[in-house]
Amino acid sequence: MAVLLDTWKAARSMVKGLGVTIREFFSPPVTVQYPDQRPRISPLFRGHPVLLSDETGKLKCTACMACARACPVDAISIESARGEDRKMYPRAWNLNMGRCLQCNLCVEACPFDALGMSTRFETAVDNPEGLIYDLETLAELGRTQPYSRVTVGQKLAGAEAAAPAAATGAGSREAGDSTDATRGGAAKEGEAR
Amino acid sequence: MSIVSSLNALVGSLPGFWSPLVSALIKVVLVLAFVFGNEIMLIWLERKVCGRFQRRKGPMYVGRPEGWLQSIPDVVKLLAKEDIIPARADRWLFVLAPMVIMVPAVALFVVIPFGQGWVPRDLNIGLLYLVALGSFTILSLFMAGWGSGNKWSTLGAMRAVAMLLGYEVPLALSLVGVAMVAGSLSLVDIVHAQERVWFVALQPLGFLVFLVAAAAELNRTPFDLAEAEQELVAGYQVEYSGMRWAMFFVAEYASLIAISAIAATCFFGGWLGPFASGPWWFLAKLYFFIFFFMWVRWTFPRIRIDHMMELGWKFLLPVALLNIVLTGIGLALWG
Amino acid sequence: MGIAESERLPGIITTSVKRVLNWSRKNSLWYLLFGLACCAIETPMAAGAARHDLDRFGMFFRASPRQADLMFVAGTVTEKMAPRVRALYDQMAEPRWVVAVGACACYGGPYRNGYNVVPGVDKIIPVDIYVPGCPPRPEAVLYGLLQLRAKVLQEGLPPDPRLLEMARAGKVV
Amino acid sequence: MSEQGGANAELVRGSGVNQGHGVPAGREELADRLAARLGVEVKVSGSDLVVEVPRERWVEVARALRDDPAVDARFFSFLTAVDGKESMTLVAYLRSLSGKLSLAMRTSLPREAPEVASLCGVWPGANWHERETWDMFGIRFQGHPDHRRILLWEGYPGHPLRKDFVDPRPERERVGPGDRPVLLAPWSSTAAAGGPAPSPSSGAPCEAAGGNGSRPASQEEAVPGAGEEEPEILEVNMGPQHPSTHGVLRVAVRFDGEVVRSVDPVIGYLHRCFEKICEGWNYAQIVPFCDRNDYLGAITNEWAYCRAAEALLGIEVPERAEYLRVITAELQRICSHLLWFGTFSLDLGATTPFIYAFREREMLYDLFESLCGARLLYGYLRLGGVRNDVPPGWFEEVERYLRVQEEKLKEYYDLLIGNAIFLSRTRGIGAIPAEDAVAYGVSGPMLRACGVNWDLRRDEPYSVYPRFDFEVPLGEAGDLYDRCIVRMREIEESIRIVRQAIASIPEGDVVGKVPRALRPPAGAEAYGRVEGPRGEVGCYLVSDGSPKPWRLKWRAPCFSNLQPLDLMARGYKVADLVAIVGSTDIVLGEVDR
Repeated sequence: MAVLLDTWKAARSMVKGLGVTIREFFSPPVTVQYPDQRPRISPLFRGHPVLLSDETGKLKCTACMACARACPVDAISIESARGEDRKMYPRAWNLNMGRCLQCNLCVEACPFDALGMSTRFETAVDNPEGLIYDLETLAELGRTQPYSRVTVGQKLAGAEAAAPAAATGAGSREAGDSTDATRGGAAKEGEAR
Repeated sequence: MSIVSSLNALVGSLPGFWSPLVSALIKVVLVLAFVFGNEIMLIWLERKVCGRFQRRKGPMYVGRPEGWLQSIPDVVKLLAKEDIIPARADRWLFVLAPMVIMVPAVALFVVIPFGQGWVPRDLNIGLLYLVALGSFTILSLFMAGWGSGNKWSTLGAMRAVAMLLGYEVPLALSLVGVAMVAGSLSLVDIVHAQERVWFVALQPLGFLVFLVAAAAELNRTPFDLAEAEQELVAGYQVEYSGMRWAMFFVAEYASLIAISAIAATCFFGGWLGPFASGPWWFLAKLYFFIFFFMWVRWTFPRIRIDHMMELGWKFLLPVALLNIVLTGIGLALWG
Repeated sequence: MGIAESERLPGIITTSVKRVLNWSRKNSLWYLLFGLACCAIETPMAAGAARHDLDRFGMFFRASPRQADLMFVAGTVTEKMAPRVRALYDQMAEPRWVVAVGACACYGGPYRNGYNVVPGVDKIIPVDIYVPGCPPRPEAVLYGLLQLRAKVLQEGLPPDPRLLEMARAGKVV
Repeated sequence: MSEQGGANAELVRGSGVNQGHGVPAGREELADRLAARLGVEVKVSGSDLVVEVPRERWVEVARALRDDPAVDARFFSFLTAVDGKESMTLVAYLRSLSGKLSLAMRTSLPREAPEVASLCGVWPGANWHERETWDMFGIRFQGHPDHRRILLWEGYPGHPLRKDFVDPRPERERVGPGDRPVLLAPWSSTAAAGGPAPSPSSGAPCEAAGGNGSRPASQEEAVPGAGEEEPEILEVNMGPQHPSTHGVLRVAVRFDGEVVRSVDPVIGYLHRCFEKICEGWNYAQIVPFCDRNDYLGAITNEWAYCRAAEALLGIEVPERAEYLRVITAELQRICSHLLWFGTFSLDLGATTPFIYAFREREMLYDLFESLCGARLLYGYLRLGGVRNDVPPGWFEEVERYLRVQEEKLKEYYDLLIGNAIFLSRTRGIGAIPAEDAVAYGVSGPMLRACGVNWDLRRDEPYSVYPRFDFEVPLGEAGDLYDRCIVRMREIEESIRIVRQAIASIPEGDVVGKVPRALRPPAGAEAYGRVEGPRGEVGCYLVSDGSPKPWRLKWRAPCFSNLQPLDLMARGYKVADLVAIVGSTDIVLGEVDR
């Protein structure tokens, strides 16, 4: 009898399983057909940092090296220069995607709102040179691609979350403090080097 | 039907010994066409069905809509793929195995009646022939596993043989009941014997045993012990690449068709239907069983080898014997 | 690799044969999952699952390198692992392609300066497509695969800029 | 190290929300009693006891601590060393599950040719930890049963975590357009570095998948006892590239037919030098880097590190941030257990449940992405809180997801867990006795499956967990089935916790006041731990007063969970071995670090 009982139990469990799969069989697939369909990507998605420009199309970056120092993996390398208007500007600003952690620390460290995290993800290339983005590329991407600018302690208002390209990134007071903190720590580290 | 008769007439009109030869050739061509034609569809179908079970799309881009031509690039690619024979392998076994496995896979169809009079060769021992050939598959699996000279594949080969012992006997016994009721081993007679009622009604136990044993014969989950991907990487076919591997793949699907055909013939009345009997009924039943086996494959986890043995010897075998006894009694009373 | 390489055939035939072969190869890139680290969860695991379904491109998983055409190297390659990576690559049958998934496989990523880390898998095997990111999302890898399909389609043939443009624009070639 | 007083002051100041639990009553008395009975120096640091042991009494005191009913330190958490400026410090973290007490046992060794007696006789779990310490610091352990390198290979030049270690390979220049990967640089450099040589193209594919099981090249890879030749024994290497080893684990197995005779896990194929690299980064930079250790438990990793660092730096975390940490951590736990369910079903040969699990994971991914901006490695926590507050409507999304998940859990039971084949594959397989599990330092669901009622969230309460009402699911036999059930029930509990947290989350800031310069006092040290999806994730930090940690030790649960594999798998079938490895839910990134 025990055998019969076990057999019955086993058979029932099998039928149950078949029932589950057949139910799924007749429900529609959940596949998002990239590339034919665009995937739903959160506006906060961290693709890679891009350089932002002001209304006049001029780069906001002042080559203060804050991002380069905050970057854990030395993915950012900057060559600064002094323009005729006595202002510092980046002559070269290279991002190495082969190292980037996409950790957002550079954006948080930037005191001039000159960096944003682009949601761009189509970064595959067929030669390693393509992994390194230079100043022009990043500036262009910063003008064309949607990006987000989340600083530490930021409250995400509806508008910012919905259209991060409009996010000013003016974080709350804590944001100021802790970004300073990051930079302070990094500065000390710089001395230690 | 008329096509067949006229064809037979035409062939029969040929002089002397030509007529059997030509008719045989024609039949061979037809059978091969049937098998490989279905293969191509099946491999695509399996991927689509699997996709649906998993809420995926499956192949989409080759042959819109729904990528129904997907198998063609696969085959062409495999044809042109580098053919590697490992240094450690036993060359002859390694090369022979894929060819050997093709033989039973195709030869099984010789005795399958596709419709009234649509049977390549109506052997009067058809059932016996099927069982004999079916177990033949294992030989090539063993050759492949052993010949590859790889430890995983050897394990796979061992499992294959162990399984053969496990399920081949119940499979044969489950068909004995059918033969008893039909009073013949010829598949055509068996189908004719089901004109009143399909044997699935007379042989429920036999059918269940057959179903399980057949699933095992197919080497598909939950019984894909011989190539268990997670355990033995790819089991007996680890070392095969390109066309040689493709032959295993093809053979697997050929036997899937064959087994489903046997099930349709022996238990579901072959080409017979409630109305308008004909090959289409056979095909419908065939694909129903194919779908069923896919359904099972994409639902269950893999059974363990020793549990498989227990299932075969301690459960299927007694049930099959019981079925025979009951059938005998039934025949004695009402036969 | 047989037919495609035999130069005895007249040019026009070889070209058309190559076209057919390339077409079928790009349409059935069966992959060998080389899951090393974090990226393996995103690709090919998540990429093979229901949401982004690699099988749509006729790609599915083979456990044995003998039957694989494409190797995803997803994750950090360490000095200790490098010989195995190389061995598996050697065991794949021609023609074969490699996609380096993730910053680590491309270039060493954050671990680049580690004493046990190979700075980019292209130090040990030739890489066809680099997909940066830490980890790259599955769509990024699918985009990389589009590039690879374009590349495969032109192998041994005069390069076709139109194809590359399509692939760059994220169209299925 | 020196300046202990300062360190402890730091730790006490750092306690509170960060340390999670204030100093429980009776610690001081216990410390005094221990000091009196054992004749050693015992300090109270945070909630933990620190026992300073003279080197020659190392094992004796250890045994006393284990057997003393008042201490009952049976759980071996981890053992590591710190390469101080003038001497080496050996640290072993123990725990008494009955007394809810954690102890650090420390002794100091000379930097030249340090040696100490092995603890393997006291806690079998010390085995791998001592091998790692030998590998990384060159500390010899007398009487160690199996004194080999574990993460690196035999013959590797030097011991990397010593401060005087130099990378044998040429220095690489900083990033820049000039710095490009060289295509096909002579790969043999790796072979020269001592890596095992590759097989020729004609080799069996499972050379890497372990197939041909050729006698391993270097001693580090030799199967123990492979010396004596028994004709019917089949030696096979599973992995490091095998469909079911969940990454690059290599298991050297000796089969007798299908039966497993002995198992020797070989790890280190993903040793990414995490701890060494962290010594070069400052405290803020390390946070997102921790994700990469256990890449299925990113949030809990960051949390473990943040608890240690915040204790060192004395940073307070605002309430809302703690709630957000709890919510994300529990969602993370669900996510991780789902993946485990999927891969485990793969190991058992069922593909469909894997796909279903990932279908639900994708919903979680969407949630995480809309909060943290990443799908897998979130980098969400920051020192003193979390990076950003939730976007509008996020909590509603979470609730919607949780409802779906509850539905799907039933489906999992119908599809797989209730299935007769599944039961036959998991019931009574791979069990491990409770006391062994404790002695090996097994933690998390694997420990609870053995019926040991221990969960850091409840027993060493940290953050705001005490405010939530949740159960700790337990198993009895500790076999595969129990591990599965425990994890499935933990998903349900996590769902409950998330609901409660969302219901009661307060308004406020999400980062606290963070000092401008992140410089902990010299000599301060802290061991921050949280209950990760796989068990006790811990981070042991030592500071020398600079903006960078002097030493960062990662306590990886999987490292300890994998260790008793031989105990679990011996005598079972090949298929079971695969399932057992799967059931430990290892993440190699964490095992090898």
